[in-house]
Amino acid sequence: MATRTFIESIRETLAGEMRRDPATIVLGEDVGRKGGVFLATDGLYAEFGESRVIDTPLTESMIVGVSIGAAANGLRPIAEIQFADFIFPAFNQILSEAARMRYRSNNAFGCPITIRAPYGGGVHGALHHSQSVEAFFTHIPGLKVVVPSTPHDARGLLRSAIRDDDPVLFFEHKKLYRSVRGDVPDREYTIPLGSAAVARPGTQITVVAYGLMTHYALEAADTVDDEGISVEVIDLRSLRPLDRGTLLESVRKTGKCLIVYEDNRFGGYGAEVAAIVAEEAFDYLDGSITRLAGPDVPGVPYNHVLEDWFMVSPAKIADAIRTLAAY
Amino acid sequence: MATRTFIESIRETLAGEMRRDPATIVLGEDVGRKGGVFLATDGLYAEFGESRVIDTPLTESMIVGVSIGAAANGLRPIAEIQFADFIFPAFNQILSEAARMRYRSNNAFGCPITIRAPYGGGVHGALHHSQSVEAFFTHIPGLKVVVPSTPHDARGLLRSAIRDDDPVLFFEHKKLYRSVRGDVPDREYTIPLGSAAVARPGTQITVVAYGLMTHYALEAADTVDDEGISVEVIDLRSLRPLDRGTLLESVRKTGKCLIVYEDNRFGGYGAEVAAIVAEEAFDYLDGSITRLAGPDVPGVPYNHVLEDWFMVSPAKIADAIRTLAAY
Amino acid sequence: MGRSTAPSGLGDAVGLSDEQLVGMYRQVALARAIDERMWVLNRAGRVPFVISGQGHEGALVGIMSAFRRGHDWIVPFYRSIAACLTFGMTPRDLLLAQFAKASDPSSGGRQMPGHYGSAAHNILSTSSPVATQILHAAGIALAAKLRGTDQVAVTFMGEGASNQGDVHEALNFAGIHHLPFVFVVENNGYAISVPASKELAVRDVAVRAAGYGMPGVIVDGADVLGCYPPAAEAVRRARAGEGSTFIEAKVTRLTAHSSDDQQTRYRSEAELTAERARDPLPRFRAQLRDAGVLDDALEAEIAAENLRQVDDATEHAEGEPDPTVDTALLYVYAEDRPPAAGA
Amino acid sequence: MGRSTAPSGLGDAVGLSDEQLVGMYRQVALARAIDERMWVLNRAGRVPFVISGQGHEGALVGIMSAFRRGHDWIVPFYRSIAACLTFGMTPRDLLLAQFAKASDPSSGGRQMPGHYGSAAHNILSTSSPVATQILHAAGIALAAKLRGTDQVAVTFMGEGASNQGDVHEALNFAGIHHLPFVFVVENNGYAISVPASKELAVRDVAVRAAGYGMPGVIVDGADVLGCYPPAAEAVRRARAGEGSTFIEAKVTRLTAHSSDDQQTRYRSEAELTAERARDPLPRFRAQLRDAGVLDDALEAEIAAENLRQVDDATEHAEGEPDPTVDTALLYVYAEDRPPAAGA
Ligand SMILES: Cc1ncc(C[n+]2csc(CCOP(=O)(O)OP(=O)(O)O)c2C)c(N)n1
Ligand SMILES: Cc1ncc(C[n+]2csc(CCOP(=O)(O)OP(=O)(O)O)c2C)c(N)n1
Ligand SMILES: [Mg+2]
Ligand SMILES: [Mg+2]
Repeated sequence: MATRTFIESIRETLAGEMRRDPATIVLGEDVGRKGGVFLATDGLYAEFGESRVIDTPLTESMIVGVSIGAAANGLRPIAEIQFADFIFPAFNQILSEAARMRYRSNNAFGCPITIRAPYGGGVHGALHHSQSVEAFFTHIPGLKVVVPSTPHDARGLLRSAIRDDDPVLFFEHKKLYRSVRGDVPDREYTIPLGSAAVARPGTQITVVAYGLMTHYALEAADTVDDEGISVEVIDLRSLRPLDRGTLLESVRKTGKCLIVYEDNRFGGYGAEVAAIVAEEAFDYLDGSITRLAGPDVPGVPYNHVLEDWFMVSPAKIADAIRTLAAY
Repeated sequence: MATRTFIESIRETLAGEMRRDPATIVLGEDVGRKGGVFLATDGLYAEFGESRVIDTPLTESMIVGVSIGAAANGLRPIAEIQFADFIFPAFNQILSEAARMRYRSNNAFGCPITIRAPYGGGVHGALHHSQSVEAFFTHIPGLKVVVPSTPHDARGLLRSAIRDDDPVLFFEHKKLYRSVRGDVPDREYTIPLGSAAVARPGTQITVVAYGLMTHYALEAADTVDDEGISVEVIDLRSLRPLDRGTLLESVRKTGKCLIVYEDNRFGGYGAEVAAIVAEEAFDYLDGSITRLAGPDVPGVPYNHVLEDWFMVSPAKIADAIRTLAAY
Repeated sequence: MGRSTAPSGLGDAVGLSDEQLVGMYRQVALARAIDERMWVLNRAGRVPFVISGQGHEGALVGIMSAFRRGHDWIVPFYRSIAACLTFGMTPRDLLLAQFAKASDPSSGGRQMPGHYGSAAHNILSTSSPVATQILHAAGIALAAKLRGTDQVAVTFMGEGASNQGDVHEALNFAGIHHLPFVFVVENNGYAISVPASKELAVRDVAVRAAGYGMPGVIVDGADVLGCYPPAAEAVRRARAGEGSTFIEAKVTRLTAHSSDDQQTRYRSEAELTAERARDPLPRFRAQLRDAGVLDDALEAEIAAENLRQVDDATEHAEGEPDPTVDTALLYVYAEDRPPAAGA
Repeated sequence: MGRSTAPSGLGDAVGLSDEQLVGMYRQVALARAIDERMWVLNRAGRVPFVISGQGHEGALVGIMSAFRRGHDWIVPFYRSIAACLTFGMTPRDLLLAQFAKASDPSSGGRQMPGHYGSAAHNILSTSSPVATQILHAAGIALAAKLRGTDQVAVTFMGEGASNQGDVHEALNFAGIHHLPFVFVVENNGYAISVPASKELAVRDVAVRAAGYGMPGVIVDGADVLGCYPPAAEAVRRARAGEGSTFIEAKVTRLTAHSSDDQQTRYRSEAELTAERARDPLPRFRAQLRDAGVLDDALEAEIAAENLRQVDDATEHAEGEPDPTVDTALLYVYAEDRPPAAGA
C-alpha cells in the first residue's frame, strides 16, 4: 500500500497499463516530451517512445477520430483532451461515431477507446478552462462516463476504463490532482464501471455527489454532524452506467435526497438522478428532491469574486443539508 | 385566417421576416436553388437572390461560425442545419462561441442568430436522420431552444426567434411538416419564447410534451378520456427558457405528472422537467413523476420493426397514463 | 480470358492481364446491375430508400484493383457499392442491407441502406455524417504502421464532404506520420444540389494535397484503366513507408442524389444528357471490345451471370426475416449479449 | 518626426513616412513594455496568469498598419496585444483585462487575461478554443460584403491552431465568395511544447492557400517593415473585391507559452538563445536608427512615454474594483439588464 496524489495514481496507472498491453497507446496535445500540461503522462514518452506516446497536432476531432480507427485495427488508444472544455470539436466523432460503432454495425465493430480529460472549476480557469461537461456525454447511449474522486478509485476505474471494450470518458477534476492524497493498494485491482461507493454512511439525508463535489459533500457532512444531522454521502464514481441500486437503497433508507453537482444546474447530470429518485423512490421520500449546482451562466467567470460565487462549496452544501433536514 | 401545413407556415414566416428586415439572410446546405431538402426555403432564392439565400458548402461548423461573425457585423442570419443529426460538427461553435458571446464580452457583443433544424424519428431515417437533439442544447446557458408543434405556433415562435437578440435553436419535427395543418392568423403575431400552452385542459393528470409528442399526447388523452381519465396536456413549446409557471400550476392542480419525450430517456430533457417538478411541486404530488421516452440505444434503427419499437406512440402514452392514474 | 487467343496487350502498360481486365469489367457491370436493381425496387415500392453510386463505379474498380483484398482496409461512404464488391461483399450482402433484414451483415437492418460494413472483409462500418470516416481511415493506417501489418487504408468521399474540417485534420496527421493511407475524392460536381462552384473554392480538390506534403493526383473516373496506375503507385508508396496519397477522381452522378431527391430541380436536361457521355461502363466495355478482350459472347455471359446474381440476391434478401424486437437492445455495449448466448 | 531634418527615405518603397515609422516603432515598443510588465506582475504574485505575445509584435504592427482603424475589423487571439493596440485599445484597457477588474472593457473580468475585445474598436471578443475565430472573421467579411461597407476583416492564430478543421472550412468559404478577409498565421514553431514537425505536415503553412484559390504569402515577422507591403496588398485586394489573402508570419515565441508553462522542459538553452536573434524590436530599432529616423533622444522619449503609460495603466487597473456578485447573472441573455437600468 502506497500513498499517492490523485495525479500520481493516474500517471502510474497509465504506465502500468501500457506495460501490460502493447496494444495501448497514448495520444494528445503535449502528452509526449512535456508529459501533459498537468504532467499526467510524465515519463511515458521516455519509457514507451514516440510511437506509443504521440504528441498530436492541436486537433481534437483528429485525436478522437484517429483513436476510433486505430481501435478498429487492433490498438487500444488512450486519448487525452487537454481540457474538457476543448472536447467539443470532437463531439461529433464521439457521439456519431465512437458511441454508435457497435450498435450500428450490429456488433461487428467495437470501439475500445478511453478519453481522459481534466475538468472542473475553482482553478482560475475562467469560462473555457473550468467546465464540467459530463452531462453532454452521460446522455449518449454507447458511452460510459467515469468521474473518480480518490487516488484509489482513479486507479481502479482507469484500469477498468482502459480494459473496457467500449468508449469510456474519464473526467478528472483538476483541483484534485495535487490536493488529494490517499492509499493505493499495490495489487492489480479494478473497480467495475457502474458501481457507486457509500463514501460515508448516515441515516437522515442522502447526499449524492461525484468528483470534487464528493470531497465537499464529506466536509459538509462533517460540519452538520456536529449539529446532529446524520448524512450518507454517495459517491457515484461512474455516471453511466449508473449504480441505481446503491443510489435508491440509500434514498429509500434516509427518505431525503440532495444532489450536488458543479455543472450548470439546468439539464445537468443531477437532473437525471433527481428524475430517477422521483420515479423509483417516490413512496419513500419525506422531502423535496433537492439539487445544489452551479448557476446557469455560460461558464465560470475568471475574477475570483465571481468564481467563488459560481462554485458550489462545502458551506453551501451544509446549508442545503440543513434546509432539507428541516423539511 | 388561413389554413397551412406546418412547413408552409415556416416557409411563409421566413419569407415574411426576410421582407421585413433586410439584415436577415438564410444560409445552409441546399437552401438555395433546391429550396432545402424539405423545401422549407423554397422560393426564397428566387425572391431574395443568392446573396441573401446562400447555398453553403457542406460544412456545419462554418454555417454556424460564419453566422456568428455576420451577426457581429450587423446581419441577422437564419441558418439551416439540414438534419438535426448533423448539427454536431457545429457543436463547438454553438456552445463555446454563440452561447457565450454576450456573457464573456460583458454585453459588448451579442449573437442574434437562429438555427433551424429538422429533427425526430418515425420517418425511416435510421440512426443519423432521426435524432432528437434538444437535450444537448437546453443544458447550455446563453441559448434558447424552441420546439413548436402546430403551424400557428411555428409562425409565432419563429418570428420571435428571428427577432430575438440571442442565439435560438429552432427544432422542427420532420413528421409534422406535411401531416399537420392548422389555422394561421394573417396578422403579425408573435409568441414570446418561454411560454408554454395548455394544449388540452384536464384535471387528473398532467402530461408534459413538445413537438410531435404533443400530438401523440393529445391522441392518448382522447383515448383515455373515454375511460374517464381527464388529462391536461401541456405543450412546452419553448424548452429554454422554460415556462415553469404553467408547468407547476398544472401539476399542482392535477397532482400527477407524466413527461413524454421522443429522445433517449437517460439524461434527456424530460429529466430536467421531472427534477423541477420533484423539487417545486413535491407537496402536491400523489404519484411518482413518470417519464415515457425513447429507449437508451444509440439512435432510431432503420428497419420498421425496430423503428416502431423505438418510437413513443399514442398507445404507449395511453398506457402510461392509465398506470399513473391507477397509482 | 480474352476471347482472342493472343493476349490483347491492353493492360500491359499498367501491368494488368486480360483476365484481370475482364474481372474488373465484371465488377463494374455487377455494381451497376445491383444499383439499377435498387432503384427498380424503390420505384416499385419494395424498398423505401436508395442511395447509390451510378457513374462512380469505374473509378472505384480501377482504384481498388490496386489493393489487397482480405488484407488492406476500406473505409467507405454511401456511394461505395463497387468498392465493397471488390473487397468481397456479395450482391446478397448488399441487397440485405437494402432490405434492412436481420441477416444484413452491415448492420442487421439498423442502418439506412448504403451504409455498408464488414469485419470479415476489413470494411469499416459506414455512418451518415459525411467525412468523419477519413479520421477512422487515418487511425487504421496508424495502427497498421505501429503494428507493422503492411496494410494500407483507403477511404472515399464526395468533393462536398471533402470541405469538412475532419478532412483537414486527417490529411495533416497522415502527412506528419507518413501513414499508409490513400484518400479518394469522388468529385461529381455536386453536393446534392449545390454545384462545385459554391462548395469548393478551387476547381481541383487534389491541389490541396500539397498543403499536407503528399502527392495529389487527378484521374478521369470515366476511364477505368486510367484510375489504376495512380492507385497502384499510391499503394506502393504506402507499403514502402513513403506516405499517403490524395487521389481525386472526376466522376459523374448519373442518378439523383438519392431516391428522396429530384435532380431536375437544379440540373438542366442538357447537362444531364451531356453527363451521360461520362458513364464509365459503356466506355470500358467499348475499350475492352476494341482490344478484343471482350466479345459478344463474353459480354452476354457476364450480363447473364450478373443478372443471375442480382436476381438471387434480391429474392434471397426480400425473403429474409426482419430483425425482431427482442434484439433491439443488443450491442449498445459489448456486454449486451443475446440471452441465448449468455445462458 | 524623424530627427534628421530631411526625410530618411526608409519607408518610401513601401509608402510609409518617417512619422508613420516612428509611430509603428512606438507601438512595437509599447506592446513589449506592456507584455513585460504583465510577466513582472505575475512573478510578483500580483496576477495569477499571463499569456502574451513577445516576439510576435513586429509582425502584428507591420501588418496592422495596412488596416483602417475604426473601420476594419480584428478578430484576435491571445497573442494579439500589439494588434489590439494598433486598433485603439489602450494600455489601461489591456491591464484592466490582466487584473480582471469590473471596468475591464474586454469582459468585465469574466475572461482570462489576454482575451481582448472591444465593440468600440471593432475588435471581436476573444475566446479560448483555438481557431474558432476564423469563422467569425469570415462572417464579418461576409456581412461587410453584403452590406457594402468596404470593411476588411483580419484574424490571427498560431500555426498549431491552423490545423483545426474550422480553418479549412473558413478558408474554403472565404475563397468561394472572394470575401474581404485576411488570415494571418503567426508561425512560432510550437504549439505549447509540440514542435512544428509534429503539428504540421508542411514547413510553410501558407502553401495551403493555393487549396482555397487565394494567394499565400510568407513574411519574416522579425522584419517589421517587410510585413507591411503584403498586408497592404491584401487590404487592397480585399477592398477591390478581389478576395482573401493568407499571410504566414514566421515569428519567434520569446517567452514560455504562458505563465503556467516551463519551456526549458522541451526547448534547449541553445535554441532559446538563437531565437533571441529573431526579436523584432531591437532589429526595428537598429533599422530606424541606421536610417536616421530614430536617435538617442527620440528613443529615450518613447521609452519614457511608454513606461509612463504602462505605469499609469498598472496603477489604474490594480486600483479598480473587482466585479461584484450582483452582476454575475447579467448578460446571459440580452434581456438580463442590471436592476438599476431596468428601473
Ligand atoms: C455532416 C453532414 N451534413 C449533411 C449531410 C447531408 N448530406 C448527405 S450527402 C450530402 C451531399 C454530399 O455531397 P458530396 O460529398 O459531394 O458527395 P456526393 O453525394 O456528391 O457523392 C449531404 C449534404 C450529411 N450526411 N452529413
Ligand atoms: C481547441 C483547443 N484545444 C486546446 C487548447 C489548449 N491550447 C491553448 S494554446 C495551445 C497551443 C497553440 O499553439 P499555436 O496555435 O501554435 O499558437 P501559439 O501559442 O504558439 O502562439 C493549446 C494546445 C485550446 N485553447 N483550444
Ligand atoms: Mg459530390
Ligand atoms: Mg505556435
